[in-house]
Amino acid sequence: MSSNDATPNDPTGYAEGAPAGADAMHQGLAVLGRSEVPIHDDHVDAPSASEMTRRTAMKMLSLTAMVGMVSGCVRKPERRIIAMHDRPEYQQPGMPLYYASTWLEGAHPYGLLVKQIDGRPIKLEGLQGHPLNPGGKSTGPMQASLYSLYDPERLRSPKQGGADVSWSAADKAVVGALKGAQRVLLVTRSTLGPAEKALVARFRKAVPGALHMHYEPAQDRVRREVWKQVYGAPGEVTTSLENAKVILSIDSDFLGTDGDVLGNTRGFSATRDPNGEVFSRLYVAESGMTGTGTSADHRIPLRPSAAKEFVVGLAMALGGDSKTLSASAGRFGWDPKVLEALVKDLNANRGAAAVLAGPHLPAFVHSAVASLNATLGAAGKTLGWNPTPAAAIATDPAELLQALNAGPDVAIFLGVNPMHDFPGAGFADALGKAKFTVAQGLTEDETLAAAEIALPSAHALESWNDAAVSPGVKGLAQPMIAPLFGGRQIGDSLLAWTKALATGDDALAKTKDFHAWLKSAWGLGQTAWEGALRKGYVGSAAKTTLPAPKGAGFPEPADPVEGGYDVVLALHPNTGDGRWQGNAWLLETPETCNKVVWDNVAAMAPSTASALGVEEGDWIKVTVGEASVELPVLPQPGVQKNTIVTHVGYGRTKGAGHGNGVGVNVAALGVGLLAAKVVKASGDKYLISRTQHVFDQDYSHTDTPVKRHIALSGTPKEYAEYKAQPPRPDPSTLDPTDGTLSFPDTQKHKIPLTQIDEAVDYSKGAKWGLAIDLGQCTGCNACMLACQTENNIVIDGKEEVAKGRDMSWIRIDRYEAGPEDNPEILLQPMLCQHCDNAPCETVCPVNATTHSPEGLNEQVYNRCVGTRYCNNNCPYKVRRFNFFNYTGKQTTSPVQELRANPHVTVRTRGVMEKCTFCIQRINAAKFAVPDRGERLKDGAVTTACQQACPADAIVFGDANIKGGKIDRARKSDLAYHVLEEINVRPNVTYAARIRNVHPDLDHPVKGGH
Amino acid sequence: MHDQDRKVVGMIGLFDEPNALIAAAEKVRDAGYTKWDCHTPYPLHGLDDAMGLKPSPMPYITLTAGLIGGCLGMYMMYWMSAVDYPVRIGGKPYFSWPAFVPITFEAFVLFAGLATMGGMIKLTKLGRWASPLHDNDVMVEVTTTRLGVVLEAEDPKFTQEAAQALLDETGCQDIRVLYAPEDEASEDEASEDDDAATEHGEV
Amino acid sequence: MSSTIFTRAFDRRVRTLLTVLGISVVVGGAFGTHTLWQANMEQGYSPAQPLAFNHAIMAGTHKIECTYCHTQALKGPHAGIPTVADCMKCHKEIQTKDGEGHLKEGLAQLNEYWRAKTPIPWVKVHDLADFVYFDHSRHLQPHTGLQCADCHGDVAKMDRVTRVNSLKMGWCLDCHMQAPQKNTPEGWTTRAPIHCTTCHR
Amino acid sequence: MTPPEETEVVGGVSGPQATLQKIDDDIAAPFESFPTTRWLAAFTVAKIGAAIFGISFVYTIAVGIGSWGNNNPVGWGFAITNFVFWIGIGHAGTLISAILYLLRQKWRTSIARFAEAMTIFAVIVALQFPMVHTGRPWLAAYWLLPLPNANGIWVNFRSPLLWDVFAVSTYALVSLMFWYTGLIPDLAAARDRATHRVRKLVYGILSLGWKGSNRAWQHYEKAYLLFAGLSTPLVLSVHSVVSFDFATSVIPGWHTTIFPPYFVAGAIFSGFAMVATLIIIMRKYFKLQHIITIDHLDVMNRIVLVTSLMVGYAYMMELFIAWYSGVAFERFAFMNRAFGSYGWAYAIMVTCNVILPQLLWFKKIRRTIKYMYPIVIAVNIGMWFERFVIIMALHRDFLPSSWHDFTPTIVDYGLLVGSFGLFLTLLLLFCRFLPTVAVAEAKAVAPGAQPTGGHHA
Repeated sequence: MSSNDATPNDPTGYAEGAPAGADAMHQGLAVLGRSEVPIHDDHVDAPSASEMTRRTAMKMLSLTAMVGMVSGCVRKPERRIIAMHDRPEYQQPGMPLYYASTWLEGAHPYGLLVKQIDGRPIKLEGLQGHPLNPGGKSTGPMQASLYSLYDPERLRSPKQGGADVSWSAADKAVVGALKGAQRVLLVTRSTLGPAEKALVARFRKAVPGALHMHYEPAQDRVRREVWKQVYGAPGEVTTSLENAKVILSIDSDFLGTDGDVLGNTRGFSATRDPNGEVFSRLYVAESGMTGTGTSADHRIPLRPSAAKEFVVGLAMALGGDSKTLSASAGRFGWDPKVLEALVKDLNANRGAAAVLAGPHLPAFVHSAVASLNATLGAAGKTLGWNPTPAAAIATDPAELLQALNAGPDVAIFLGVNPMHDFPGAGFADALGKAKFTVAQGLTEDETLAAAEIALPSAHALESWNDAAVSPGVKGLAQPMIAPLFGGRQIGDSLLAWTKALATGDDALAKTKDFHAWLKSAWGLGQTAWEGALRKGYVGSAAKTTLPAPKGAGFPEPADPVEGGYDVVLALHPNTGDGRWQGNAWLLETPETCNKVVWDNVAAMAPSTASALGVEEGDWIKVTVGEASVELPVLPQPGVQKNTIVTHVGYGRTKGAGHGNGVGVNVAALGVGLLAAKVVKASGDKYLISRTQHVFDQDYSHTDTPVKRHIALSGTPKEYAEYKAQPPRPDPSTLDPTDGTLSFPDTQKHKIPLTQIDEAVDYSKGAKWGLAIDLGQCTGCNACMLACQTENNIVIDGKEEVAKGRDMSWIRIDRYEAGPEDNPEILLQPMLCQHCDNAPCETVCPVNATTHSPEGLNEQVYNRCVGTRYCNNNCPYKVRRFNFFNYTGKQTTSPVQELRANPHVTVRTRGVMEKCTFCIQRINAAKFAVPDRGERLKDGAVTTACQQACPADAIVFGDANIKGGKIDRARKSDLAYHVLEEINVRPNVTYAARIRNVHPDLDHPVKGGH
Repeated sequence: MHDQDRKVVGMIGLFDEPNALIAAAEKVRDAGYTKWDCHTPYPLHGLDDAMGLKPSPMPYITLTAGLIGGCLGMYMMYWMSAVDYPVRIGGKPYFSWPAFVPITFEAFVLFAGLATMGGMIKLTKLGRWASPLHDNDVMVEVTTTRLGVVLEAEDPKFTQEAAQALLDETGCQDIRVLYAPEDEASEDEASEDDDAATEHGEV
Repeated sequence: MSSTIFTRAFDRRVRTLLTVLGISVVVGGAFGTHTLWQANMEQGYSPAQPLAFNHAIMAGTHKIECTYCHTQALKGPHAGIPTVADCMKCHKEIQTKDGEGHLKEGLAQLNEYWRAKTPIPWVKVHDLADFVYFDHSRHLQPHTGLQCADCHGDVAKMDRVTRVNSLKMGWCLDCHMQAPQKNTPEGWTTRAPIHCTTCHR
Repeated sequence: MTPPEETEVVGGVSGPQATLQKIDDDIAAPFESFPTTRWLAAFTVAKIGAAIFGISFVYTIAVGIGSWGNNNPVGWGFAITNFVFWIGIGHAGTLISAILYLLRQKWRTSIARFAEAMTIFAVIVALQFPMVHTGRPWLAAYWLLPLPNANGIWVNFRSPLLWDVFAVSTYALVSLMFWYTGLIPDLAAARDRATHRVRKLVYGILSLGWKGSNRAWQHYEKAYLLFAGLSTPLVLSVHSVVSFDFATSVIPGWHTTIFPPYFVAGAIFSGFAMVATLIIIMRKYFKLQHIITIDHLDVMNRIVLVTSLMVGYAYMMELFIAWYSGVAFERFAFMNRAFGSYGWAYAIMVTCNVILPQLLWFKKIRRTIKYMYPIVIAVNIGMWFERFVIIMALHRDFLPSSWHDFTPTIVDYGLLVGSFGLFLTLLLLFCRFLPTVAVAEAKAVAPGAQPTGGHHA
């Protein structure tokens, strides 16, 4: 699907009819509420409200909504077809429409393609060809945005002093307070779009005393300030990692949470083919365990407060003086051989190297890294410059506190929640000093609850907006549905107030709403405007280069305290800085490295834990200055000693729905990297819910490891040796689809695999297969969330996950090997292998799981009686059983039923489910062409996981196409099947990961790692 | 009503000792009686020979039913899995006969068992409760402790005197005449539907 | 003398009872199975509709093509029910009156819906379970040789739409299990798939 | 319950007082007299157990299988453990009545009826578990049978679970017919002994009008023999089929060819232990020591010992084969069985099933109730844990990433404890209303009951 497929939204539809549209929605909800089909236990429920239409048109109510009505009939209950009163343009019942838009919930405005069926947005994808994510890739939070759109927790009406009021009354109160106010404080996120920024400027003109602050709870303010000083402008360093041969990350999770992760991942993955022209090498020096560290070829555990020593030593070593570096290495326990290799590599690859530093590191480090990059000649090659980033530099929180303490007449908080996440102490008191507070947000969060006026926001998918995508490119976001809960976007609030205050501004007074404001700000003719909507953005990326850094004096940070602890308050790979804390999908998605769900924990090295005398689930007290918090402990291999890593944003108390009361709020400690005192605290053992418990694939009860050969990896030298081996003596003994010896363990594949029956012939039609490159996977979880959205996968909560009942169809298995303080990590996305000799099928007594002629392992929910025998007999344990009526339990409001993909059956209690290779997409692709028995083209079908995967680690296609994607992947000499020897003949092929170990350090490792 | 007013349906001789019964049975058999029987509370070894009974056809019934059951079972599985709605399962052929063996066997046993039960009920003429032994209150003797030889009036050789003589000859100490039930006497004559009463061996 | 309960009359009574029981089990079982047989329960469903619409007039008398109103049948999964606006495209002009000069009942109702700007809550006659994914357009490709009436019956003769086929899976399979046959002038031979994900996902 | 003290040593059926009348009277005493307080007390306890079972069953169906401890790797937990356990218990009955009958083991007479009844009740209890373990038993009952339906879909005859359906239902039906066939003459005797009209009527109808006619005895005896002949391969097949649930899978620790004989031996082992457990109490309280003698118990203990050696051999053999196969997963599965999360269960299993029964080598222990009783109880426990240990192979199979332990919940325990309640309820009702010893058979082997060869009066 390209953006050309996107049908232009009718721009007049919602804009002109916004209130009516909203009314229609409420009527629709009323219908829906009445029509809510109860989740029967004995039936598999398809999305009951499957064909509700939401979008546009005051005349429309809904389309083919199937209303289950109780009837006394012995037959099935009578159901209704509510045809529309009038049909909107383009709309076809049950057929998807695609709209281009822009994702505005993160710091980087990625292109968005919204799939909408019968008026409901049901799936988000990356926008093909968009400058920031040209491959149409997306992040996990992007995929999960749908959850917050249909979140029943959302505030439904403006409130004044806790009581519902009308919008006009609320506006009147705000405007009344603003009139004549001397000191007004306007606090927004740092990611306002250009049109919103212009509106803020107009607001400040109308309210002379207004102060505008960009508030970010866990921002990279320090780094941005450093860049501003050394590069001379408030811009942002961008990466072009596809040009890099050597990358050094100093505590920067650039593949997970730091910066333009889609761009970083795209660039990085482009260089990770061991047989490609360039095979880059990634060095990661990091304090905690991140996806980036997992992808590293060499990983150095780094005490974050020693980053200064690391950078300074490295700079001197690049200048030829390695004494300081070796001294520091001795002092901090860095592997001198790795450092030597790093220096060699950096020296040898000037112009093709990049150094990235994490946002929480001190200013001194960032300025040192800037000069290091200059030394390495990164500018214009591996690093670029964006003078107009989407995110402004955030305001120092101290300034906000100061302004509030001064007692402003009016304080307005738009889309921020400092009551919960203000770093440090004193915010609640300071807020009390404001005479009149206004807050607008999606849900009634802590800040909204504390404000005099609380206003419901429209969701980003219900709003018009624009964004500075990259130099020369502006993105456009269009509403996909009328506001479900009568919310209003922030721009509309600002506009309403400004209009009321800016008397005498005729042009503004005539501006009907933010949509009109935006349209006039863009100044395009109708055709060009519709073209922009169709495309999602305008302009083309301008080339900008990273300026030469200017020397700037930054204070040297203090030396690490001997015996003290470093605390890193990191961004969570799923919930980020906490802005998605109300998103239960993201909360239930396991953290990349420790697989914890529904919690933030104090991750620490096992040796540190034993030094503190704590075990998993015990509590520690972390004290920074005056503030202290208590956190549950998780000993995690790979975390730097004497360092506690935890995640920000947790511990919400209000407005987060399922996220309320989840985790511990660590904002009181401050932000980023802190020096802390840590002691064991009393408290009951805390249940930490994890989706994986054993991380050693060679786990054994004795000293001899059990060699399981599940996730395979090797070094370049091993790979070369392997390639030099003579071909297998008799390849005919093996499955032809396998084709190659598996790397690097050839021993087990000497077993000839035979079968008493003649194998089923799959050569006639398509034969679907999937291939996963373990060398590419960064563990970002985008595939999991894409699958969750696409396939209506339920969440079942912390306790159920703790019992071993997580429901993901695709999971990312993580295996650790080697020393506990710095293990080697392998990630392995695991999903249904669609085995040709599927053991699950044989044992199902009722034919509920069968095989299709195209090689798919099919699961029929309505036939399943729930013996669970199939999952018992699944060697990969990828089947998921609905132990309870999870769908019913997670659906707290009928509005959530709108979210369901109508092309995938919703499962109920007692039913087994599993990955279907997105059969609905396969069928849709087939049905899109006439049935002339022709084969679908390679790439005609993309699975949800494949489409989302930012690293392109997942490939799906027809294995019968010679030279096709799957054929090529299977013929790779790195390809293997997991558990091939049990002869279930899986259709998922894995490619072993090659760790690009520096040749000086490459020695054949014994065994599979 | 006096006994002599009632219709005599047979005569029973009761024994306390198995050898005596065997001997008595042999005598009755040799005397050429056809409608007679022995009643015992438990199976008595050698009595079948003593009575001159032919071997029971039960084994043939069981075997035939079992074979039919097994064939039907296998055919059912073949038809359902390979003909009516063939579904591909686990890479196996539609007619994956090795996997069908257990159920074929079970079908054999099921049919054989049902036929054995049914055949047994038919051959032993169960499901008929009425008996002159009940009518004359001697049933309790032969189902608990004692052994009896019954000569039926239906037998062409039967006369009350001849039967008495034959039983006396066997040394029987306890000989009783079996009368038809008083209120059913007339009815019994015309009870054509109650063919069981006139059937061979039925008392 | 004897007070036995096991008389010949007792035997007859038991036997009569068993015979009656046996016959009622067989007859009752057959009747119950026939009644509760799902295909039989589905067939003949003919609910009253909120609007007195008559297919016999539209499709029968006036010979309007099915797809004239059910516009999506060739394009997508759902055949589509015409919107009120679609009806009014013709019926703004065509306001047939009966002999007494009153508007026909259905038309009066239609006008009411049009004025109220509300949709018509039709009762579903051909209702599949939610876990069945049937696609009209796929079945109406030329080579299948299928007509609307093959599944929906001769709607052109129905005053009120009645379900003439069970639409149960066994009924679907009756067609899908047929041997490949040449269906079109171009001589395509196709065989409808019978694996599960054809309809369930 | 403590084992009753053996007070009188009776030489067996050959005791001088064992006339036919005495046999009748003794066996009929429990069901002809008013229930004793002991019986009522036991019945109350059993009913409470059955109620626990009912509540747990209904709760499971109302809420879902989530109320159990099962999870994604461990799809089967207590329910299937209980199923296999009870099916195993059921095996002794058929074995005693069929195989020993064919082998002309006369001592079986005294315990056959009771063991058969136990079989039927154990199978009834066992059948509850496959029903409840789907959480939606109405579907399980309807869809698991090859019934014609409007959807045109059939069952999967390749699934061992479907083999189970056929095997267990055939077994239940054939066992029931076998048991009932054996009951017919005894019901007739009960009918004729009965004084109350209703009792007479009920026993009379159930006896199908049995008259003790030798022309009937002839076919009856043959039919009984045929039932025994059918039941013998059937009983071996049933537990083999149950073992196929595991043996035909691919899961390490399940995928084992030794399972069929191992399961059958285990079933006989546990069945005999259960028979002994119950019959020791029954003979004491119903005063049947002269009919079910210490000699009978001795023979049963010998069988327990032999089958204990068989399962012990199987335990060793599966360890050896796992090692000998050279397959890493198999080796680990068995290491994990012994030393993993459920190593304690493995230890209980080995202790109860292999080590403790070795005491039965001593004649004194075999023939003294207070010594043998704890051993047979231990075997019951051990055999439950054997099934538990086997099913727990699921908690660590191939991919370490999905390993997860199983923690039973109160509902799991409710079903386990309650199943004993249900079983005992049925058993006590049986003792109350039906002859617990095969009267006709006991009479047939009584002294002087059979003709002496060559004797002519």
